Amino acid sequence: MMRLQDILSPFYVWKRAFEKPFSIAVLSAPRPGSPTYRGFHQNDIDKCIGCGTCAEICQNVSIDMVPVKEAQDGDSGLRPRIDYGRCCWCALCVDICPTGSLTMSNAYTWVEEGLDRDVRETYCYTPGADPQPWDDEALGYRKPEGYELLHLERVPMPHLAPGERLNSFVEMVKGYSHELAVQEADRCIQCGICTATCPAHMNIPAYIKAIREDKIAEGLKILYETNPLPGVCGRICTRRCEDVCALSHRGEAISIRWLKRYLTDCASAEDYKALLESEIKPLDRKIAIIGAGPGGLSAAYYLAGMGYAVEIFEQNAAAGGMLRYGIPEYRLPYTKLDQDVAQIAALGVKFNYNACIGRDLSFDDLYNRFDAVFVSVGMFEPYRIGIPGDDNAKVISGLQLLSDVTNGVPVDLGRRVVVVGGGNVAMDAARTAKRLGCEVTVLYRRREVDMPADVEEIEEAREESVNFIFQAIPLEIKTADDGSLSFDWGKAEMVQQKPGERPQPILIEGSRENIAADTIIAAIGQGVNYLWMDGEASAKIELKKFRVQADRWGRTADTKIFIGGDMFNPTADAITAIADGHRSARAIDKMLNPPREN
Amino acid sequence: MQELLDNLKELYALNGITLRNPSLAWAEVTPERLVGLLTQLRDAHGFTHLVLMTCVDWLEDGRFQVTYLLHNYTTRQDLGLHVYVGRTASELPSIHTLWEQGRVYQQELHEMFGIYFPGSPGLGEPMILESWDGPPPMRRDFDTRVYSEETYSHRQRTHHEPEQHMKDRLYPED
Amino acid sequence: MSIVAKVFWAFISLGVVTIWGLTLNGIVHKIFARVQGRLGPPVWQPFIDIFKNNAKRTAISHGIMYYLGPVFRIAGGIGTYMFIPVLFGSPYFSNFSASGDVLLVMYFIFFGQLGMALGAGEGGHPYSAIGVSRGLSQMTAFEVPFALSVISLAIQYHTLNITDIVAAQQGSFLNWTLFTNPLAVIAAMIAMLGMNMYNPFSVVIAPQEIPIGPPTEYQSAFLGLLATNRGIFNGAKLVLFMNLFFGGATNIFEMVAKTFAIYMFSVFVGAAYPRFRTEDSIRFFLKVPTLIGIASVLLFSL
Amino acid sequence: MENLYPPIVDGKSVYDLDSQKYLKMWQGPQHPGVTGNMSLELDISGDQVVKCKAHVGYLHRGFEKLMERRRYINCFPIVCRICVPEPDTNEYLFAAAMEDLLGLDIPERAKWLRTLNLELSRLASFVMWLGGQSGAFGMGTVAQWCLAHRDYVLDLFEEWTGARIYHMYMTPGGVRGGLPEGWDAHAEKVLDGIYKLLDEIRHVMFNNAIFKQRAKGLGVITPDMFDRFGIVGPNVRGSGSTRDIRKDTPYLIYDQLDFEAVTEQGGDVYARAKVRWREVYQSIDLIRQILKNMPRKGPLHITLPNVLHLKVPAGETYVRAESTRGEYGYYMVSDGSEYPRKVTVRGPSYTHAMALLEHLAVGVNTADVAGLMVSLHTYPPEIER
Amino acid sequence: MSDIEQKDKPATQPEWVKDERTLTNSALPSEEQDWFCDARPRRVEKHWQVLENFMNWARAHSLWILAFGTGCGAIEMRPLVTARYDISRLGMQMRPTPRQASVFVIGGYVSLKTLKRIVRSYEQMQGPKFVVAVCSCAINGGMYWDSYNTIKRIDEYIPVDVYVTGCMPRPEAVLAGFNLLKKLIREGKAEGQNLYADKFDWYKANQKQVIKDWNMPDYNW
Repeated sequence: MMRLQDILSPFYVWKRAFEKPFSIAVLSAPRPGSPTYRGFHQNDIDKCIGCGTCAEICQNVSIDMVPVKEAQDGDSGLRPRIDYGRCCWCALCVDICPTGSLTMSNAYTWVEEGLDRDVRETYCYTPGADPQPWDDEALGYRKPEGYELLHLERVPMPHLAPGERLNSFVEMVKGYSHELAVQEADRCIQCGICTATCPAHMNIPAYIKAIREDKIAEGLKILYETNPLPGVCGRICTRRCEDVCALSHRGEAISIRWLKRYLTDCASAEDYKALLESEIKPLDRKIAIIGAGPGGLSAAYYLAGMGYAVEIFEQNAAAGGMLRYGIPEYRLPYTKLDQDVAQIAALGVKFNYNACIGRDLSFDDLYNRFDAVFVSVGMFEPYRIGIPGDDNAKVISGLQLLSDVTNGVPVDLGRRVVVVGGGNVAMDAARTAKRLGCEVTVLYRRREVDMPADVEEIEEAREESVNFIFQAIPLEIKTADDGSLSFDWGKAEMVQQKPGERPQPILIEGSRENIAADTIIAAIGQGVNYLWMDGEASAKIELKKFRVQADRWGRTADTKIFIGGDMFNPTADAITAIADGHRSARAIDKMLNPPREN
Repeated sequence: MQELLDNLKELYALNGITLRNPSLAWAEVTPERLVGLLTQLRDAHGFTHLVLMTCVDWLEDGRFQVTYLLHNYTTRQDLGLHVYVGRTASELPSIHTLWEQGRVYQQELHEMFGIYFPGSPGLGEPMILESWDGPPPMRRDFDTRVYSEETYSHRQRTHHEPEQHMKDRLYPED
Repeated sequence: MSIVAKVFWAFISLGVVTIWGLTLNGIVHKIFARVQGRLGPPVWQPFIDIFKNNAKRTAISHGIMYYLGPVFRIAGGIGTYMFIPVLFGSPYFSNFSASGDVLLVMYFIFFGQLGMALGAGEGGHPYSAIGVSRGLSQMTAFEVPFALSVISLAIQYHTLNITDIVAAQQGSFLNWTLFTNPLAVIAAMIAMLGMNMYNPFSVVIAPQEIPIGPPTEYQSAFLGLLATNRGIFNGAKLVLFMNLFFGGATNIFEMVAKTFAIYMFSVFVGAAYPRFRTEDSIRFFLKVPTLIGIASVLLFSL
Repeated sequence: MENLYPPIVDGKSVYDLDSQKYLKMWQGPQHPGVTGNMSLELDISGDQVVKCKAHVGYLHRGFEKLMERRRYINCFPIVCRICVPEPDTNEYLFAAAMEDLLGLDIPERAKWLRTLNLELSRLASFVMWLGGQSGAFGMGTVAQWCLAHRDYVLDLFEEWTGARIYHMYMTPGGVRGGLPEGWDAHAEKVLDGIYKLLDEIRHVMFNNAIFKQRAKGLGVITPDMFDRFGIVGPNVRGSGSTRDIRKDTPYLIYDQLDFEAVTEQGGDVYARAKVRWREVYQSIDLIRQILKNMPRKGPLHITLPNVLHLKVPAGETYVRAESTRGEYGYYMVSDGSEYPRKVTVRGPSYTHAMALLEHLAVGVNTADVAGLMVSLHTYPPEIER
Repeated sequence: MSDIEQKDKPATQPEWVKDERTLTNSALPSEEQDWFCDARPRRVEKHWQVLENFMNWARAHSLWILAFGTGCGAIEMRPLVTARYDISRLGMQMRPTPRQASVFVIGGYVSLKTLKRIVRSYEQMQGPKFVVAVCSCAINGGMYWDSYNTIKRIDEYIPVDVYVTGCMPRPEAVLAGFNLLKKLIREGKAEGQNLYADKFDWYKANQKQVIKDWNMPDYNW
């Protein structure tokens, strides 16, 4: 049975004794982990924004977000602290990190003595903030090239073709379809960094979630909690939320504005009606609101929702303020604005149109008749260019043009139009002029990057073949022989005057160029009209540098008078005005503190 | 596969036949006809291999779905049989006589879901769990996280949600 | 030499052989390690282990017999050694060798194991019990060829005195039993494989089956004692084999070299083979080496 | 011999432990002879096992429960923990089941890399098993060699995936990265080493008289037991069957590779060892084929919908793959939510270590139980999960 | 006030404590209570310092590891004790019986069923005995933090000398843990055995809290 070969063959093992052993020669010096080893975490805390996505994806709940820095816009100040009593080194946190700040080193050795130490606190550290030996380790796991858990590119928004747009004032952005909206909403990681940046602190993650889950009515309700003009904001919001979106660090931000727009667009009349169904207990208090712009409308909505009797006094023939008279229809169709206004009116808000305080009515009268007055008259007084010849009749303001178009007043701009300014009003004016068939050139004092207008607006204006001249300082407007205007401007250079400040445009000595125009549109900003401050009641209000002084709740020196909107806040955009209105509404409620049941 | 199921459909009152792909199908059978069907499938149709036996708890519907997955080595096809049984006093016929490992599966299902298989050897003995006094743990109404947090001590967390934290820090009054 | 001096030198030689035995263990571990492709523990590791085991703070006893088990074992080891002359011709290293000491030595080899078996049995662990039964049956089996080969030697040299047997092998290496009675040597060497409990006869302490056999319950100083005995007993066995079959040693270096070489035989086999089952090993011992032993006995008695 | 066994009543052997004829002996959980943390309750008579009962549950973590309350992406890191020595099969099957329910097809290159990963881990697992089998019969030398060589394979894994044991490489939707520079050469070196090792094992283990004596005729699996006990993998291939899922129902790119199912006659421990030993050769060959034919460029991963709130369409599926122990399968039920309704893991050890081992161990010498158990190649963590 | 300190002083005398030196073994059937030792673990005082230093040196250089793979961490013990890392160079080896082992390596998560065996094995080990808890699961539950069947923190059940984090910790990391343990032993700081004796009631209360069917002696000699 036993073959001799089988007996002798095992002695083959002895061959091994004369070969090199398998053992690692030196035990005291451990081998470094491989270059892509998943070891202990590293975090670039300056790059990290504390969005908490790592904590969200960690299935072990091993990541806690702890405060390390001061919170600021786009940075929660929190940083991940990792509990190595939980971590399983799966590196999903590294893979999903939206900023790419979280990585892993190839260090793997961490031993602790356990007897005389409470283990509760060991094996917990905040990478980047608590120094560790492997902080500067260059090797270790990084998210591999071409492997991505997040969708960094946004779903493109369908637009009208530039050629098509120029023919009419039809809204140029088509809006997301259901599929596209869900796809875009799916990109959201629900970190909520944006909420703090939004002036109205809208609950952005929540309504994006509602879109993803196709719960339109619920989403609409979330919108109305903080913003009574969602249809408007879904179109023209300056969307500072998107600037701080966690995804914008390595890719493109979520199209929060378009998603909001999708939500209001596809909400049915029933959904809107459903919002009104909650019962409002009327209160015996009356509030007057001056100006039916976003600030006034917002305050009216929330005050009416609390049960106050609200009356709005508006100098124009329709509500909306700057939304209606300062924004062309191709960006914000009036029907949409009307819908939002109608929703507010449905709460029982009374609108008094063509009622200009200081002209048609006196402020004292309002002050005495109402329990509180909320003033948000906006900024409707355009600034002049301030150069010789700017009083020419063919030099009009951008606002003038836009409100004329809104009101259906026929305008004749001629063939060549020069727009001065780089803000959104300038862009709107330029593109409106373009739609009226003009050749448009925009002059701006600084560089393109300094333009306050939205990047998209500038790009779209370009698509619509608006010409741009940058670093151009207006010098003089002259009337040419043929009745057209001759506009002199000089080239500027950007000079850094003080370190840390943005560079100022300084005219290059002797530079003078000329451009011919039929109409010059000045769109270099607006100021507040103080017509309403006529009577005795407003005497208590303090003015400083032509601005009404109030605290962040809009409370002026007179306890009954509240202000908000463009005339008050420095950013002067719709969403801030809405936020002001909401805040002031709560402040008014707190001030009046009416008796409520239960 | 479809053909086979069509043939058996009448005899065993099969329901909910779904063909996931040409070699994998699911069908529903009543507990009474289960053993007969399994025997026929094993002996006459070549489904000789019991791949697994498991249970899905449909808490919302108030019933367990016990899945018997069979494999045919000649045609390389899988046939999964679903048997629905109520969540209380659940009882199913034992198949330990057909496949030896059926006993182990049944023992596990009994322990993890509380399904009773009359006649299956060793059913009452603890198999995986020892000194377990809670409900059968794989039932969906048993919350393992709550149990774990109540029973064992964990390190305290100090987590801040970014959104809430930013609210507290940046605009607490709003 | 006075009896006091004899005792004194016996203990000196006991110390020497203990140290050598333990060192040999260390060396063997090292060699095994090399075969296995590793570097292995330091040569002095067996000493540290003994220190460590004696440094244990707690030790539990399962009863008197349990307590006596290691004592019997080490008594067996020392007893074995005490009757073997270590160096031929040296007055200091001849221990208490007397006529008929081969039988005494064989008895002591058995005695230690038996005592151990009793002690381990009281440990109460089933592995101990199984280990004991395996150990005893295997021992009985390997005693047969070993006894046969000793009988063969007794016939060959007409003596049962180890010193005489060694003396008979002096002169030339060709006088060694290895060359004069190779069959008996083969039988005895195979029996030694069983005695040393290396593969393939390691079923007694087989860690994969009955970890680790009889000493399962032994710990602390008990284990230290057993480990010490392993040094003494190894030394004793090797010296015995050296004396019986390889011409003995006239100086300490020769002793070291020869015992090492003898030990290497079982290491050589042990590294290469898996282990026998108990009945296989019994069957093996009762077949091959026993037949060889019988052959050698027959050869010399005829 | 006949009356050695206690009488069987109702499928159970009935005997009296107090009769002094039998001894109860536990192997495990703290025992070097059982594969992992499980235990065998042996009733022995003399040296003969009359009854064996496998006790499991020492490693039970409730994976199926845990997965019910984890999002799909969060199941991905935990599934590999189900089987420690060969985690990649779990990773692959979980990803495959998910991709099947989602109706996704992964990039070609990812398929090749997954296959490479699976084969490499089969290789590591088999090499370790060879060590275990020799060790169970007391041949520590071979065990040491094998574990060292397995460690070289782990080095390859570490270089490639960033971890030694739990690679977490096959994410749902593809794989996590390509092969690093110079990996092929390193792999070739390791494969050469294992090739040499296999030859040494042939000399030392398969041509070893005592190994033959002990392994031959031990734990015979006959073809009629295959389906009765649900035996799969090398355990049936050791009994003359050619069942191999890689060949029968090819997944990934196994249909593009050139190999035959390894089969041996005999059905005993020796035949099974031989099958696994030959499968190591096969694995080496397959890895070389993959490295030769693999596309080196191309996408590795398709980006899934946002994994933080990925919903899988309602449905149920079963996917299987050939692990070192045989058929490994994942049964996944989705109710259309973000969490799997149920994921059942069908590990081959389940039937091998419980029903089959309890059957085969009866009548075996106590000394051979460890060898028998190892030869069935069971890993307890996948039994109780 | 951490809950450890609160738990240090149980409000009422636990039923397994008879008096200062003895235990009741009340969980056992009455006829079996006599079969087992009823002594409590006692604190063992150190020897004369020079001798103790030598002993500690010997203990540190002859660490025998209990071959009990309690969880997945066991898989990295194999390379460690075999040819590749070969810690036998440091005088370590695996011992298959707790009686002879001095180091208990808790390899990862501990299920309830295993915890019972761990307690039993640990108590059977002869002092001084050391525990190395490997893997994150032993520190704070690891990835099984919400599992109903695994304990989260092993230091509540037996005293732990050294922790090694990782999942898996590489053999080198485990080795670093052993080196730290050796250092602690040589400094005389690894007094887990005495800690267990001192806080026996606390440990036992924790053990009994999760091991519902306590059917073994209260202290397994």
